[in-house]
Amino acid sequence: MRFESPDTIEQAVELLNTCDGISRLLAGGTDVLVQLRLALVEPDLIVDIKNIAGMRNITAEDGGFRIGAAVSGAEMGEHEGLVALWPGVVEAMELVGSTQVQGRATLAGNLCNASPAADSVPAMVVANAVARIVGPNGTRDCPVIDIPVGPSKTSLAKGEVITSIYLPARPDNSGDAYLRFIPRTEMDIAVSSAGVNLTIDSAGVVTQAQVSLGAVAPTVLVVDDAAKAIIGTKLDDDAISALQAACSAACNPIDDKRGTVEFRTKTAGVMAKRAALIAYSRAGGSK
Amino acid sequence: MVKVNLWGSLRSATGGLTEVEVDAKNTGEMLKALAKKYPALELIIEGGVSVAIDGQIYKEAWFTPIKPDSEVVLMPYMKGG
Amino acid sequence: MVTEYKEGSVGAELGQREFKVVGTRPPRPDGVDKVTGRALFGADLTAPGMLHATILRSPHAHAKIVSIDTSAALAMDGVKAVVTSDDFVKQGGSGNQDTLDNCMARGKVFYDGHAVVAVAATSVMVANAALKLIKVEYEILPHETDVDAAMLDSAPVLHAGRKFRNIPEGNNANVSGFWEFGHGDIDEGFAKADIIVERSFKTAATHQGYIEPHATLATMGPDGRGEIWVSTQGHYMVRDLSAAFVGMETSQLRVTAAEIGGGFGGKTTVYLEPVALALSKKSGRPVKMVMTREEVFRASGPTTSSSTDVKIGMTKDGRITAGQAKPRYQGGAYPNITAMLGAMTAFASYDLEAVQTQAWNVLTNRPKQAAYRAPGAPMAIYTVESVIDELCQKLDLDPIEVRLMNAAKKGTLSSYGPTFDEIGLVATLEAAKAHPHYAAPLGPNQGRGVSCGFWFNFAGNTSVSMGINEDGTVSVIEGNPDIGGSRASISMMAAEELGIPFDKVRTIVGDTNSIGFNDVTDGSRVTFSVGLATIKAARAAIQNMCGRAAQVWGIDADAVDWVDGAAVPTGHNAGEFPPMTLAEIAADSAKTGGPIAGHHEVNADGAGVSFGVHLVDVEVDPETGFTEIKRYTVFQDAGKAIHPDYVEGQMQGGAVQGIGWALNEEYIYGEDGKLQNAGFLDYRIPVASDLPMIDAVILEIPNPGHPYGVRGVGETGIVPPLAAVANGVSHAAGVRMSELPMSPPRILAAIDGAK
Amino acid sequence: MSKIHVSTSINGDAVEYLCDPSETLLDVLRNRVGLTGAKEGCGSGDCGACSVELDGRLVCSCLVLAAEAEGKEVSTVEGMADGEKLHVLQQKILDHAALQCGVCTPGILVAAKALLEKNPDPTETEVRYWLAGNLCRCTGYDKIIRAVMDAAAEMRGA
Repeated sequence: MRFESPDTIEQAVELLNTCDGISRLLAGGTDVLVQLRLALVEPDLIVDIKNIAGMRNITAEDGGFRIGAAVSGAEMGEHEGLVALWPGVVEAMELVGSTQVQGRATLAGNLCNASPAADSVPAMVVANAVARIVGPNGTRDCPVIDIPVGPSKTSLAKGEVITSIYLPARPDNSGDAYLRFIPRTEMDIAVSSAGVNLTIDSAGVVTQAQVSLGAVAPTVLVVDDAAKAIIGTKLDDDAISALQAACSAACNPIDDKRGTVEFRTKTAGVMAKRAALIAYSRAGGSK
Repeated sequence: MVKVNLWGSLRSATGGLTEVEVDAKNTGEMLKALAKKYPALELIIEGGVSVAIDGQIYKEAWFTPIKPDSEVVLMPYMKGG
Repeated sequence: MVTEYKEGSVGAELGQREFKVVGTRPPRPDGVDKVTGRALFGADLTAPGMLHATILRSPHAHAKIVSIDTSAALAMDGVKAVVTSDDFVKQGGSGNQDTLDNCMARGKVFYDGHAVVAVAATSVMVANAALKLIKVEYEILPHETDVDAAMLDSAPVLHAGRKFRNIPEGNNANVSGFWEFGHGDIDEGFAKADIIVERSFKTAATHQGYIEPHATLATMGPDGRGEIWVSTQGHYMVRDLSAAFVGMETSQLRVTAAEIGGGFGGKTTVYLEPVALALSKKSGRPVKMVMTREEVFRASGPTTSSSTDVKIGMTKDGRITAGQAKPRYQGGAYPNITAMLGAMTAFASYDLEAVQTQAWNVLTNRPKQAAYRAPGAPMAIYTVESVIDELCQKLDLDPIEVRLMNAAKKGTLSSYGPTFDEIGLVATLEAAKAHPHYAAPLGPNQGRGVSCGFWFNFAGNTSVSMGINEDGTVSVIEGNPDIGGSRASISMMAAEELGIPFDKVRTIVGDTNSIGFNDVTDGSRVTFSVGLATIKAARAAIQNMCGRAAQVWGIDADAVDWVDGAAVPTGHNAGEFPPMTLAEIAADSAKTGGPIAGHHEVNADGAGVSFGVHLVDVEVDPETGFTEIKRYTVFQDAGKAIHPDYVEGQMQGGAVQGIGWALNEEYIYGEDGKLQNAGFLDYRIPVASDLPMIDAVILEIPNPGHPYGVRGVGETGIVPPLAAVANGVSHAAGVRMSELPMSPPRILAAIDGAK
Repeated sequence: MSKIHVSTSINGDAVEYLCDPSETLLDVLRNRVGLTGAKEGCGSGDCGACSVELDGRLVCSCLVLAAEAEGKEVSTVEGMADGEKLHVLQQKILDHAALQCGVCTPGILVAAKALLEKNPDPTETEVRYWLAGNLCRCTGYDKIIRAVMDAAAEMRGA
């Protein structure tokens, strides 16, 4: 195994693109090192991107924030502007692993690991987050939702590297939230999860909303029916029930050691309901 | 003679009895006498047993005296964690 | 002369004796090493020229080993030795042979993770690469991991042709043990009942979950002499088994216990040690072996999983008329006695006219179970305490009052045979009843659970030696690895008996060549047995010191007493001499006859049983089945608490392990017989944020069998939480839970099922 | 397989080592540098026994490649005491008997130190969540939480 720590993104892309064997990108390393340890993967090349300029920065851009691919969850949580703008995305990222893991784990890494249960992804999806990708053919932007295509599989081509995630500006009176169900209070992988992003008008009526679910399908689900159920409402009980039902109806989970189909289906709706109420409150709505 | 209480599943070795009598003044004599009287108990005793005398459990203590009116219970060998 | 305390009359002594050191809370002697990172645990040890060894493990749950070809691995650069079961000596007793076969599979693999070949090489990386070159041909056999299924006639047989003793007709060949206990006429008892509840329960296998994986370092030279350094609960056990397995005499193997990073029963046997020794023998170099966490879960002892039918009859006013339990435990591929202990303990808390328990141990394709803190008792008592709770609920009776009404006390014929002496259950229940926790109001979706618990506590073979140093300090050697602060409690008892300050005593755990034999640190035996031997060793030293003083004073040894750390004349008639302190006597020891020491060796008895009562408030989220522990209080009879901090620590730690067992911990096997959650990510032990403070209330009901009244305290704490939490959850969720763990999917399914 | 040369700082001392690309910082601390205070309980970031600070950030050293430590500052439990004087947290762990076997203790200490540097006045809940990645199987956490709260109070007062 070769370890490289290039100074430029071009060098990183070149290394990955010319590697004949298995290569892995190293940002926070909290997934890659576990895979190495369990011999789930035996890469020929590891490329550490943390020494590349800009990878560890959070920068304001067009009213939103661009988050470098090597920014840790802890650094996101310490960034007041980011926390104020996208609290749901930050809280989702901060749910990944322990305090120790937070010191290393990254948004881009959580995305590229392509776990159906990744905590940050449902939150990024409802935030319309966009990944910036540099590859052998130049730079492109891609909505976060299009990156994972199945468990442990992404749409990234050989040699492509996510360099940052962009969280856009948002209208006033908006709020987002992410909730997951785990059997303990910490240290577990989500059994089901939900992200909600919404905007309300001065009367407290939801004018736009997005709802996503994690861990209930091979990739994150965007549940338009759930969003429709609350748009035009003040999140009254009927609207909430409709959202919950729409979420449960959209689920397509598996039975495994972490939960049953029935359990995931039911709790995904519960998480969405509770996340919607938090998002609504963050948007300034009162019930 | 001392009365010895056996645990229930030893009935098969004593012709259905869970209380038997042997002549013994201490635990060592008691175990030997039991094995002699009920040969099917010999392997079980060799495999390891505990003996409770008047409520006190002994693992291996041949010279612990037994009074004629003592409560004597043969127990399996036990182990903790 | 030395006052001779008679065992059996100690209760009286306890009442009179004012302790100076015992009952205080001094800092533990190994504390600074452990907070600075200096303490050396099993994996921290190295030796010059050391090799590293790793193990090839079975990928199958059950298979015949057709052939093993290690030639390519042996030919690899850096590989120094390879061993298989052929490299070990066949054992006489079946128990030892099972342990050996579990260390290295012989002919068949019985579970996913069973060791097949070990390789020693210049690095872990090289050893692991070599494992990939080993060709093992397997003939895959059908497997079974469930206890009830393994008892069916259709189940695959693990040990065909092997005969097990005392198995009644009608059981299949996987039943390796059957036991029955009880007294009274069970049918008559049930006939007297106003209400009878019958219920079946299941509990999952749980792992001891010590944070330190198994680790050992072994060396053996061409002279046939060996050394092992190891993280273990019993280095004498490691010595005896390892020497037997590689075919050497016990005296030629010296074993030193490293600091141990948790055991809870799981380190009371060998896994790596004989293998490392055999590899060292073959390679001529020291060999280190450290399990990965995955190996710990796949191949070291979890406890048993269980399936139990319980039937209890009660009168309207709460008197139990009869109790019956039929526990069936699987403990993996080899016989064990855990089901028996379950049957013995199930009804131990109660004074019953009619009680019957029958236990089956069943072989399955899972790792060989190892003892886990009060082995067998938590799951058995869980079933009984759940049914008693349900009876109280149905009869609208207070669960503590009912337990008090039926509680075992001095003179009760126990459910497992003997009659109880002084025991503390009633006092413990009264303390729980009177505690503010029991009267505190509950919120919505909350429930309160109560459970009693019992454990025997054991004693056993123990040796202690102490030297009185010329500067007036004392060096104590004991032979039981210190798993939770025992060097502190042993030093305290030595200081107490000698009448000197705690900090004048240093206790170490000696290697197997430094003192006589010691049983394993298990069965909550150490503070009791080693304490007993320490007190007696101190008395031997005191007798010697009184003799020295008598000689100096020119009076009879009989005329010298030992008071507050000094020899004094017994009275005016003996002569007028100022007290001669331990330090003064020690300083002149060379002139008065030579070194002063004391030692004591005993197969101790009289450990004294222990009872606990736990109270828990839980809140269940009716939409997710998530259980939060809101409040937890432990009441336990500790006998005399030598170091109350560490007694509380045992009670708190046991409670939290039991909470984990109740709520989330479980071995999960797939249809393929492979363990699916061999890591701390999905084997979910409680984390700090899962818990409230655990209040610990120590009751001191002296054990008549110990000079200071000590009872074992280590194990009882894990017994009540299973039922306490289950009863709390059942009340909070409004539905009776009968399967552990009560993971959120199970609770939610039960809530939805009850609608 | 060629080794990587790394220059780093460990507990304030300049340290150089050669490591294999696949070795973790934990492997190197324990096997090459001789600092065995950090323990391997799982190798997967689930137990926290290997906690160290890397450039002031709490991490699991089993989830850091040794090569990544180039030019960084590593702090381990061995660097907590000042000569003979124990860190307040170390003393409080002893005073509260907040350890039984002690194998998780180094990780707990490093993690708690990182907490109190960031938040000198944590609530019990904050301490519990911060330490959720440090498994302890012996104590039930009760005495550990009390020790950390007490240390925080003393450090605030000092």
